[in-house]
Amino acid sequence: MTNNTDAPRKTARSAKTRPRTTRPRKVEDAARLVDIYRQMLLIRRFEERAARGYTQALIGGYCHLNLGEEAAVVGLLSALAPSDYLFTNYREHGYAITRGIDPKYVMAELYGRVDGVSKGWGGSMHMFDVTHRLLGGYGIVGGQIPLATGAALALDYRNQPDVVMCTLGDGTTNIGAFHESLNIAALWHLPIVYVIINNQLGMGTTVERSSAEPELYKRASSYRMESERVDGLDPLAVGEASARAVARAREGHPFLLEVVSERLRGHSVVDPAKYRSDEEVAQLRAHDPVHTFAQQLVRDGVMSDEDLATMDQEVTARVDEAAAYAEASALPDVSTLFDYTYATPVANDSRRLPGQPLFEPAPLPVAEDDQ
Amino acid sequence: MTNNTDAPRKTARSAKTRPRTTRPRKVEDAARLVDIYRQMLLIRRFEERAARGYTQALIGGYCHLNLGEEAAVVGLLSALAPSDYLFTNYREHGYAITRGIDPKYVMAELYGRVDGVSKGWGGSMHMFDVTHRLLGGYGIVGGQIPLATGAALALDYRNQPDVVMCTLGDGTTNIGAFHESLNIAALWHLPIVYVIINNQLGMGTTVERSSAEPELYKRASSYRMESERVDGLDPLAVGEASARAVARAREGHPFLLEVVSERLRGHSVVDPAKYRSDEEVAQLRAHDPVHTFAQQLVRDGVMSDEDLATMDQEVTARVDEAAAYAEASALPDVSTLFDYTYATPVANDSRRLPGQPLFEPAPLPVAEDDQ
Amino acid sequence: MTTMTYRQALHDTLRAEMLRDETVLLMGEEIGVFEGSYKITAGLLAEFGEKRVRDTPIAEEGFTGAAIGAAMLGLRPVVEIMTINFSLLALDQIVNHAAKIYGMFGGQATVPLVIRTPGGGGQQLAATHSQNIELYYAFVPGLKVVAPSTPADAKALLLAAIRDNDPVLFLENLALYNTKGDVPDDDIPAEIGRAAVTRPGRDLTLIGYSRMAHVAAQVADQLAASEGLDIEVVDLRSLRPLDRPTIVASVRKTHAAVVLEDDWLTYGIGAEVAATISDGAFDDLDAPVRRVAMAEVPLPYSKPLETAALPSVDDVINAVHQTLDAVGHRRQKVGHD
Amino acid sequence: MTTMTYRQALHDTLRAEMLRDETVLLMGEEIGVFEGSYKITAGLLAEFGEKRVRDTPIAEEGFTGAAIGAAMLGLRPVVEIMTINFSLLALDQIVNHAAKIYGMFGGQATVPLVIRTPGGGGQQLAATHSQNIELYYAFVPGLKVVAPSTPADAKALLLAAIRDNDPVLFLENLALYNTKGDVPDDDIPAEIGRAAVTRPGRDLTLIGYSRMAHVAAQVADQLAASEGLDIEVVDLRSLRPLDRPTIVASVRKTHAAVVLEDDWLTYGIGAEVAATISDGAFDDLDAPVRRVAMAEVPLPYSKPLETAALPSVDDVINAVHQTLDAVGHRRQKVGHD
Ligand SMILES: Cc1ncc(C[n+]2csc(CCOP(=O)(O)OP(=O)(O)O)c2C)c(N)n1
Ligand SMILES: Cc1ncc(C[n+]2csc(CCOP(=O)(O)OP(=O)(O)O)c2C)c(N)n1
Ligand SMILES: [Mg+2]
Ligand SMILES: [Mg+2]
Repeated sequence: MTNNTDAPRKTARSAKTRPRTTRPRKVEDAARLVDIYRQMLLIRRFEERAARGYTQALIGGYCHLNLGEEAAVVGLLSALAPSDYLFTNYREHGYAITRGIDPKYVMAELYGRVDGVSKGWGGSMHMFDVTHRLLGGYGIVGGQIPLATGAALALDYRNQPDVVMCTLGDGTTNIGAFHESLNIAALWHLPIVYVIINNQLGMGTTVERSSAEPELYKRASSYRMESERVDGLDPLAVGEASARAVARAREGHPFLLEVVSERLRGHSVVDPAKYRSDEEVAQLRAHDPVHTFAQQLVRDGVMSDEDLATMDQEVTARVDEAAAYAEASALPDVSTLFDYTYATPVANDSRRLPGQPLFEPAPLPVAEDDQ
Repeated sequence: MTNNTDAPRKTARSAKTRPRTTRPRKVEDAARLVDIYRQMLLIRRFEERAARGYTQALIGGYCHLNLGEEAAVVGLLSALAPSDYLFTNYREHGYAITRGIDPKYVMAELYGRVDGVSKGWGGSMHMFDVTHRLLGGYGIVGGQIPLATGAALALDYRNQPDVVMCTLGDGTTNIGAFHESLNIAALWHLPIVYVIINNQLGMGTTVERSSAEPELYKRASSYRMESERVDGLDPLAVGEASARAVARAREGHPFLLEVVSERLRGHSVVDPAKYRSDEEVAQLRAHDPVHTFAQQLVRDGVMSDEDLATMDQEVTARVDEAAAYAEASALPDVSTLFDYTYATPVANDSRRLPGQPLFEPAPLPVAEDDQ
Repeated sequence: MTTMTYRQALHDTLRAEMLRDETVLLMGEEIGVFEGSYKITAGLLAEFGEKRVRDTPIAEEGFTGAAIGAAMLGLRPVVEIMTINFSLLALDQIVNHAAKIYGMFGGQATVPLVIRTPGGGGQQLAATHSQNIELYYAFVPGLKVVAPSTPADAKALLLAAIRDNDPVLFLENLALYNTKGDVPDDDIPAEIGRAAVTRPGRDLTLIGYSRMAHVAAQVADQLAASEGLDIEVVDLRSLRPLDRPTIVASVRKTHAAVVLEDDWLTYGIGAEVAATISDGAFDDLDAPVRRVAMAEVPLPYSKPLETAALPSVDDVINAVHQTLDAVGHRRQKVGHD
Repeated sequence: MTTMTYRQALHDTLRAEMLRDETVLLMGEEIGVFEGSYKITAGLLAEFGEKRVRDTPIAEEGFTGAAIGAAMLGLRPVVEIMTINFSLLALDQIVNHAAKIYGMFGGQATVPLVIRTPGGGGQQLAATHSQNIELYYAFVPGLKVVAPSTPADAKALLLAAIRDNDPVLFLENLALYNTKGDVPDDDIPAEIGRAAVTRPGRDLTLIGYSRMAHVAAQVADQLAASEGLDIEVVDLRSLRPLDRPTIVASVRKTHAAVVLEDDWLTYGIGAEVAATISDGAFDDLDAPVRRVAMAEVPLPYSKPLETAALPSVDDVINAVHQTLDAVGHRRQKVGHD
């Protein structure tokens, strides 16, 4: 009855314990590999462009990028059917475009334009597209987890065959909503895959300094939930793990998947990440999932250096187009400010701008000497 | 890297899996055994008296009893030094008196009198006594857990040798604060023992219907925390487990101890517990920890039936005395209503009763015809 | 028309809506096997089964958030939070999520959710279990907040809340559950955002909601009988939106107002009501708007202290008298009226 | 006297208090290695070490509650909650625990805790990251709430908050961090519960706090220069307790008031201020109290919408003009003044 854990308190940095995919892989369809690479590269170039847009003050607010997480994003979403649902957090441009939303609408959202996926109301942290079943984009750490759990409940309630995928960061596993939600999902056998994108940092806080059990997938055992950890720099490994998890969820077994990944830059575009050593940064560069995968494709003869360059041009052009589209899109009109407070119109709703009085000035009392 | 849990979803009722203490026990000092019994009996009679006081409308609000948890309470507290700290929840009369607070002050609190441990401000759910280092008594499920964790932080900060014990219910393990706090305690190596009093029910909801991992001590593994489960009907077993846990905590290893217990009556005194079958109730009676321990003492020749009866008279007299004291104690004076809003007096603090105006009526304007 | 308790009206309406619309489901702690802490959901688990009457773990944030997510996919969950005090644990999900989802995503998803929860002091539940914090919801654009004071309104507003496509905080009150009244047998929802003049009068306006609308009606009756006073009573019914026109129209007529509330005075719901009157009826008001509210302390357990801290009928009568005195003196002076 | 930013004043005061009293410790997300989301705590981890500058997991409820517990044992934790929006997650610990512990246990334990947190919109952070919900704290007896608008007050109020034996919510503002001002070199705490008349005047009272006290001062200067108006400015500084006497005394003198706030109008902080004035200065007020506040919507990300929703200097100037117009007409009529 004793559950003794005399493990050394300071565990190795999880980066070092990233599971390596060494098992032999069956020959992959070249076209699929090329497509995976294209998706990864699109995220890469899109995010670089977003960073530039931010510097140019075309994008405001907070802006968190998926740089370093391209393999994770592409691998994860490869296992979802179009009818499945995705909930994610504020670091989600890559998810939006990989889910199939045209990058121009995602960029337009960043620019705060009416053609943005969320009509300019959400910005970088709040991408939403009901047709692509991307249900946000949430800025409150952990806020998406109960929502996603409830979406899975609705699917189960209606006997729909779809599943929900809900991504979250490593730091997010320490918040109450994570615990409450996973317990509910496991109790009620909901069709949901929770995915921890373990990029090994909150903002500047490492997993080891924030999670007492830094092997995060193990936390599933508190809910008798199945779980797995996978190398997030390998899109194929992630894709396979994601497929396994999604299959279990579709059978009514919620799943916790940990994807060990990297964050190539600061927490958001304005963070210089001074808390990282030069050595660490060099290592990150060496692991860059986009470069690694490109090299692999060249080595395996799937793409030539020239192919890579051509694709880069195409992808870059697509991103440039997206930026041009965004810039040409209109800013929302102030008259629309009160359009989305309530879905069901209601009596006495306030539609006052800050300068407007609460009551139209009563007809001023007639001055006495006028009488 | 896979953590497959294909355990059957419906586990046996944890009551049935209560760990039985079968290991041979060294001969115990008879006086100690008698004392343990006396403490258990005091809780029993006190709680019965409290239930009566409630029916007589001498006690108000919610009133939750420790009936069925006497062995757990006495066993747990036997391992604490007087200088250690205890945080608990709304079901805490037994903890207060076992911690050494005179029952008359506890009863006076129930009666809402000035001599109550919390001067009548707290009532049944909010017993507090700084000299006995009982730091509440909290009515919000899980609310005590972060507080207790912080108390342990203060002890660690000051290098004090004391530990904190924090009790909570089985249902309480599903709330976010549990997760957040245990993680923090484990990360920071705080001197704290979290104790789950698993009486197998929230209000009417069983552990299996509320916790996806119903073996609650296992949840410690999410934090690499040590943990153990013990039979909560056996005060000696609880005492030993508690001592082990406290010793670990004193060395800076937080501990999660699950005490599998019973709740003999409804959730609170007003709950008739209709959701329990007759069979279940009969079983509960058969396991009654006070009766069981008494029988054991008689069987082992430590006490005779006569001794038991004498002790019962003494204890009952003590409880009657407590009730008499409580009834004789004064009700707080309305003039003290504003005494405890702030510890540091502050300008412009409101000390207005509901009937008082915000501004003393301005000297009324002199009527015109008076001019 | 049937006479029934506020509790019964809630129960029957929940049941009727579940029969009418199978996307309506109930979620909350102890609402099934235990039949609800205040027995509003008694019998519904037996009738509708575990799929539609869900006992949740003690995890206010988790299950409220799950209800929001389910609502985003088109279900109509009715959540019970055992008392409004515990809703603080779900506040992030309600304020940062339920209230924001429609706007933040440009109108792409709705959250047709009802959160039922009782407030109320006076039961000796002490500081953490006796609060009236409807303000936390009434303050938030994107939420709607209703607070029925009668069984009839309990029914009509619950119908409205369930059928509305926005998140609605439905405020009940421990002290009202056993009160009785006539309830129409029809199926007509109330209009959210509308107050009601529940008693017309000319001498002064008493304004309240939930339990204090009840108290207002009581005081008006009593003062009519004992002193022949003709007091108008406004029951706010909807805290968000707040029906300013009805409030102001009443005070423009009566020239005086007393606002009743069970929450703390400073920054309480009554502050907005008083500010609204002072603005909208500025030239018609003959005395300061008086507020009768809870004393600003963590509510003690002990009965005499608790009683002293909560607004009573006598407090209200006093405030009415003092306000009418002030009106009289000012009218004399400026020759108003 | 040294000129410095609001940020610097906060930083230096935290540092000085840590040097002075070793029971003072800092807790919060990313305050150490990352040096704080807004860099208030830059350098303090290096200087004081991990024991006194604690990076916490992302667990607002857990670490805020832990700080409360540590305070109960006599430490003086200063918690940083990254923005006030995230404080909703800790609200149960703050409202149901920190604010209640002293009273609920009959005065046996104190909670000498400071929670520092910035509010503020206008940074395109969208609906969930741009709220001003200080109301949630200002409403609660047992808490104290201060809201400095200048570097000098940031220092003096932070000194007061840290040395106070009650839980203090210390409201900062994203838009103020880079503002500059003179800061006394002394070590004298401000008095909590006191507003300040930061500019005397006779024509009208402008009342604000935090960023809007700043805007009020700006408008007063501008209108003095452009139109020769003599506007009095009241900076509330303390939201709980609210300094009613100072507010009312000012309006009794000026006979007119405009209240500025960055939160939503209905039920916002300004509602209490307006209600207070309308009551306490009833016979002296020559026009309705005007409130300038945020539009009641979930704040959109897109710049033009965000700008339209937030109160601007022009909005304030407009409100001042309209109020003075109303005053003029009423004075003509009733011959007041
Ligand atoms: C409740 C809450 N607390 C704090 C923040 C501020 N914050 C935004 S992102 C972040 C770090 C999250 O780290 P992680 O979960 O690892 O995700 P990552 O950013 O690395 O993808 C923090 C603390 C927030 N948005 N919400
Ligand atoms: C946050 C919160 N939610 C709900 C409640 C109502 N409530 C009081 S006790 C209780 C059941 C707790 O069960 P458990 O943790 O097993 O403790 P036990 O009462 O069995 O000792 C509930 C739901 C509360 N007090 N606080
Ligand atoms: Mg991370
Ligand atoms: Mg229990």
